[in-house]
Amino acid sequence: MPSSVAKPRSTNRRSPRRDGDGAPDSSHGLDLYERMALIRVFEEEVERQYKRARIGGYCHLASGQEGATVGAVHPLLEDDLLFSSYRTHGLALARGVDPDAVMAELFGREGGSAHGRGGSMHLLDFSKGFLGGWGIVTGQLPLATGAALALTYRGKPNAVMCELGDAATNMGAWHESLNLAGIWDLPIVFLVLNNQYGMGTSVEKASAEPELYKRASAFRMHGERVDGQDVEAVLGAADRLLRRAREERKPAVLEVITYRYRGHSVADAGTAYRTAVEIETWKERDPIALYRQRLLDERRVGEAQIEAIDARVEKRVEQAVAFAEASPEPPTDSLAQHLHGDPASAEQFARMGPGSPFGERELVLEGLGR
Amino acid sequence: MPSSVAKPRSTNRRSPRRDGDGAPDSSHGLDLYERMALIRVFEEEVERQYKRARIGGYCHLASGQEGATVGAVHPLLEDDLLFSSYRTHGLALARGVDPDAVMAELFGREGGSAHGRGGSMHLLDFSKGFLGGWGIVTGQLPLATGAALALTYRGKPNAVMCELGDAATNMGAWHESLNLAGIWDLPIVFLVLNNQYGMGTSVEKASAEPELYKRASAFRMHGERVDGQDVEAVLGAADRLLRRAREERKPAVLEVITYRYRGHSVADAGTAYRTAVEIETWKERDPIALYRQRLLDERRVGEAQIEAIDARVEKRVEQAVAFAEASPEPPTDSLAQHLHGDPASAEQFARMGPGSPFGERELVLEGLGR
Amino acid sequence: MSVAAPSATTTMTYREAVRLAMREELLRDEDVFLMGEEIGVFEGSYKVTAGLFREFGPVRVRETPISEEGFVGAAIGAAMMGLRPVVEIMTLNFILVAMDQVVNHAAKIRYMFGGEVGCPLVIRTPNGGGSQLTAQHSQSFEVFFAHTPGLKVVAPSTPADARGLLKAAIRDDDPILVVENLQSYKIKGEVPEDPDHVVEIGRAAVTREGSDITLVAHSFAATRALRVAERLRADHGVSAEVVDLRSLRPLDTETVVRSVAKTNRALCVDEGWSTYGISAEITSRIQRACFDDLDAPVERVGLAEVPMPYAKNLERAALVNDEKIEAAALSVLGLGPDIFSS
Amino acid sequence: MSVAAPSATTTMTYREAVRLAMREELLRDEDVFLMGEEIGVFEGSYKVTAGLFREFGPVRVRETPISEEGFVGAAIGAAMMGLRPVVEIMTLNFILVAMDQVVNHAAKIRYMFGGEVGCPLVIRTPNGGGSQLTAQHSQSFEVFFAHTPGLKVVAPSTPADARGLLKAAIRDDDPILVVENLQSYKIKGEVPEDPDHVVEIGRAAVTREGSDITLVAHSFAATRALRVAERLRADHGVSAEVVDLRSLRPLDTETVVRSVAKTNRALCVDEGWSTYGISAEITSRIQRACFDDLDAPVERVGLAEVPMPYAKNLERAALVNDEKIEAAALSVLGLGPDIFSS
Ligand SMILES: Cc1ncc(C[n+]2csc(CCOP(=O)(O)OP(=O)(O)O)c2C)c(N)n1
Ligand SMILES: Cc1ncc(C[n+]2csc(CCOP(=O)(O)OP(=O)(O)O)c2C)c(N)n1
Ligand SMILES: [Mg+2]
Ligand SMILES: [Mg+2]
Repeated sequence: MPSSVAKPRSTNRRSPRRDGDGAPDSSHGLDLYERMALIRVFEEEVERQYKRARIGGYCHLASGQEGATVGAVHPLLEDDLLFSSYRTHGLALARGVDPDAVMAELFGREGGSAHGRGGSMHLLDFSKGFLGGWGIVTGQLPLATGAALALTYRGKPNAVMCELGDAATNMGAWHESLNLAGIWDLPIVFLVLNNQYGMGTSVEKASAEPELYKRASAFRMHGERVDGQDVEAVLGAADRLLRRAREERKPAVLEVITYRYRGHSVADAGTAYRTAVEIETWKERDPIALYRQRLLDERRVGEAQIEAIDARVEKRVEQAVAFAEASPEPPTDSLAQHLHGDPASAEQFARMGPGSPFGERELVLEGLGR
Repeated sequence: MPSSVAKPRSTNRRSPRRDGDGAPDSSHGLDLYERMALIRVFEEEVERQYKRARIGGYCHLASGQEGATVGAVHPLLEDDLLFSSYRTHGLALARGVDPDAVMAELFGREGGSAHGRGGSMHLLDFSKGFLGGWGIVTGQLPLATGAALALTYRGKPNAVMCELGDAATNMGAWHESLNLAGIWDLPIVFLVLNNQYGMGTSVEKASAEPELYKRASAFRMHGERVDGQDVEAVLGAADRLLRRAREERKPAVLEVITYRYRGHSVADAGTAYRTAVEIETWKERDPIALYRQRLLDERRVGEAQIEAIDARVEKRVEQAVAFAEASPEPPTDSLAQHLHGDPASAEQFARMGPGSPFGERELVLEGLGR
Repeated sequence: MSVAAPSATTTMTYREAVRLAMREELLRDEDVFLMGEEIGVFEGSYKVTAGLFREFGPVRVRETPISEEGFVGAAIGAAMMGLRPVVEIMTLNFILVAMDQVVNHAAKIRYMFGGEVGCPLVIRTPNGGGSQLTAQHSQSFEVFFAHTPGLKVVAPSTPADARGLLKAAIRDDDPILVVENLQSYKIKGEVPEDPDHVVEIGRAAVTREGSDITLVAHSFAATRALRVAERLRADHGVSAEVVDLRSLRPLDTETVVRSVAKTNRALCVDEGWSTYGISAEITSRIQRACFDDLDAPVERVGLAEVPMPYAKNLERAALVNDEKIEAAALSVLGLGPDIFSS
Repeated sequence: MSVAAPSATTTMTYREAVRLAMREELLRDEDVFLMGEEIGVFEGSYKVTAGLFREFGPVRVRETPISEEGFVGAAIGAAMMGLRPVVEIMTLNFILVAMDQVVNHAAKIRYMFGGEVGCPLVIRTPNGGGSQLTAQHSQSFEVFFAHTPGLKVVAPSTPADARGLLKAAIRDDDPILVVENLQSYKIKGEVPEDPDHVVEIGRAAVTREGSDITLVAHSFAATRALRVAERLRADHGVSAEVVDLRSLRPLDTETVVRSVAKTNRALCVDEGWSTYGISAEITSRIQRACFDDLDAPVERVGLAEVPMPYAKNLERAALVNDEKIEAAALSVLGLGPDIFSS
């Protein structure tokens, strides 16, 4: 049985490929490129697998947002924490969650990051400081705020990054979370991935202040905006705000302007509320293509290196699919497992009996180990 | 049976004592003074009656806030609407709700504004455009926003004023309501009565941006701050913002700086979290005393007129108590009355039967008129 | 309002029936307007409002940002002013962020102000499980609202009821939650053509007559119950009566009790968790009213008492299905293994 | 953890017992901290946390702004990190604005992530009516949480249980709602001195033995039930057994059933609304398990099914009281007028 309450690890090493002041060197450039490419290829595969009905439920792709995702996540230190919404594949992969575990989760397999219980929206890897994968718009903000409080409570020098969408800034939990972070001086960066739409509703239509970073001012909080198609720009801004969070215990808002090429979810064509021209225009500033060009233009890397990465990434995704396919379904009689964590739970529920024969009978009799 | 869905009246006369541009003339001065004095004396009587156990439940006094209350409410037109929190006596009286009906409500009598069902926190007089009296912090904001939407929907040229406390600005519903008001161009003024504390918590401790009016900027909304101990200053600002709301369909935040002398409710001494000196300092700027002095200093009125008002107000409050005392308790067998309004409700519930003998039996058999 | 079933009908899906009800009421009463996320240009997350934005425009079909607490509350405020907002909550799950507005405001307004103001509000939203939507997106906790005095809660299972009850709800002067169901949207059925046909709130329907056992259900479970009743007949010669509750508050205890008094056995089925769920109340009322009539305890079938898991096999194991209902019915009848005693 | 009742006890109020539990756990475990509105300088709206801020300071006793959704969620997030927050919600009524965090987050976290992370959170809050607090401030809808898999819900009625169950909840690795009661705070009783004495979650207590009828109750209704049992003995020679549920989820069906199997009659009492309430579930389980034992239907007494009115006489008429319970018990026993059949 896993320990019932996971504890964050205590080491606090910087990730090896970062230099002192956040400016990426050339191997760093390849790393950024590789991460973006991996996410893109991975998600394209996810869509294929979804269409083959090996992945189900709600499934939200983020193709086009890789610059924002990778740039923002990269400067996180090992013991920093990352929370995200339901559009989470890219963030999980950028954070270093094993692609095998992500794909297996999408397949609903025991080898998945949530052992097949969570699916696309609920990825989590505590060991990597990746704390989900949440389905209720802004539900993750109070949680992330509490995680930042826990870091402070325990005297850790780390910070939390909490991703949300543009439309999420219209929810009350946004306001309450930022206010708490403000009055409690919490080390947290609220990362607003502004992809222009919440489902089919544009930012202008939904937000009385459409320059979302300015909303930080309601909390005397620093807010800034950065171009999400430029991965290094995002990285620089995120790094700066994370350092500030860690060192000065100051929360901030980082708004990243980006775009999702696909619909809101795989079920949405994404064309009812925006024009083909708009989508094409954004594709011209594709973050991966732009960065590849830049690495080549600045001669930081050669074509061959890029091609090697592209090949590696394809392979990696194939391997993830193979892993997921091979991973078993969760045992059906484990239905009630993981409902409660306290070791006394089975004994606590022992006298309850089933409400219905297919109700907590499994829970009481099997799930809790009797 | 009252019509099941109340409709706002369609007339839209300005209140008679207002001149064209909001600057009060001398009879107007007396009127403002009288309203403030009435509220003060009324609430002092409420406290006495509470101690005699003729008033019960939660009871929140606002002595010290009369300048803010009267100044903000006075410029409302007859068909404008006012919503308030649970600290509502002053706002109801300022809006012209009958003191008899208010006192009777506090006594829990059938002659009360809510026929004894609501008590101190839930005053309402639809005919005066006073729409409650609400107990959940910020619960009234979405409602007021919806009322403003209804005005717009019906093409009415009126506005809504929605009072809330300083601490209420930390709730999510504040954020959602202001955002909706912003994107929908609703004619509504959010009136923040900043009395320095939410229960025992100071604004500085609770709000990451303690200059609360600045929070309007998160919605590209106009916000301003005014001295609540100066009734005419409040009136001027409120009048301006209400006109703007009516004419330009622009929402706004008006923060009024004021103070409550008494505790949060009659159960709170109000001394654990603030000093006697602080309270005394504020009393030196008592809005009623200041205004009386100003009216006299500026020779807008004479001592005798003031004294006449003081006497009239005392009488009015005595009369309200007499009315409340004489008003009968609601009939005990009316317990289930007013639960539903649709005329078909009795028939709809006819086949339900009681869940428990003291449960909806009354409801079905008596309350709905069988 | 005509309540007798008129003769002329059209075949349509549940989804189309809900849409038709809204369209008819929008045409009938200017005070009726729709509100919700993505109900306009996007045509509704489940396409229930398709076409209405084009027909009625942005004032009558008001798109909202994601802020359920704000816009549900705004609908309540507008209803206090006499308008008749029909709010779509994308799925029942999201109503939790607006819970305070529904339970502490809408439900209480008329009573708390002594009848001085009303709240003719409709909230419509689908519940239900299936399709691997997982823990935060597959719930059926309509019992929360059925428990709350001041609210009315209806949960139609057929296209005709979906239209008729929604229309009744829109015309009703009280706040009403209309629980639709993701699995029901594609069900086809006959719907009366009379635009004034409504289905009375507070009346259960005996959707199948029988003599051996009563299956009590609502929403998609009522559809399943009919299917299971057929199977019981075909495979076991059992004559099952089906009572579709249609309305959860008010609850038509009389119709349920009349049926159980005849069949002497009852099984309550719903898609939610049984413990402290809808079926607990139904059971309580049956055991009281039919104390001398019952040949066996009243039993229940519900969702496994866990958050909805993602993996297909686990989800299948968690959900109510026809097989589980059938096994439970046979057990109540003493015709199959006793699956209830622990 | 010792669970057998130790011998040395001290007399204290329920309020003091809750406070003592928090103090002891704050001393015992550095990961435990308190959060809530006005729990510091103000000492708690109902003075439950009095003295703790002075003793433990602002980090262990964290005062929050009014923003229940935010700070309940923050407590959940902190709990995911292994801390053990104990959140005070001023009264149960205010939890509605945080409903999504409790039902859609706290309850689901461990399961939804396949056991990879836990949520050892305690929320404590008083429910109950009386004192003219009116519609938005006098509710007992703990059934919402008892219905939700993933949560545990306890509701002590005595000072010893208040301390013992809160301590058990704080030490438990799962999210738990501890329902206190405004009327119970002043109740005095004996509390074990052993700082490691806890009361096991999931065990009902037979607080009075009897042979003629079982009164099943929790929270302040369990206190009333004991009083009524005495009256029944004194005035009617009736021997009533009282089962104090103490825990609503898990529910100790066994203890309830054992009692009813002996007395053959049961009355469920709680301060909430009966319809779809706690007593519906208790009734359902009794009628199943005691089908052959019951001499009369299981009956219920609850709050009148209206929002709480303000006027004293109306509030009195709405609330559960000793007289109503007694009349209901006599009716179940066939010793008084039949007040149940409509
Ligand atoms: C409270 C709540 N309401 C509605 C939804 C349905 N929903 C899921 S995602 C979404 C749009 C969110 O848009 P945004 O925040 O911009 O993030 P994006 O999808 O663009 O990444 C909506 C309405 C939800 N999950 N939660
Ligand atoms: C959601 C909610 N949480 C807590 C409370 C309890 N409560 C009532 S008033 C109040 C303080 C509000 O302060 P503020 O908004 O400044 O208004 P004031 O009382 O100063 O007028 C609190 C915490 C409540 N009524 N509603
Ligand atoms: Mg977006
Ligand atoms: Mg205040």
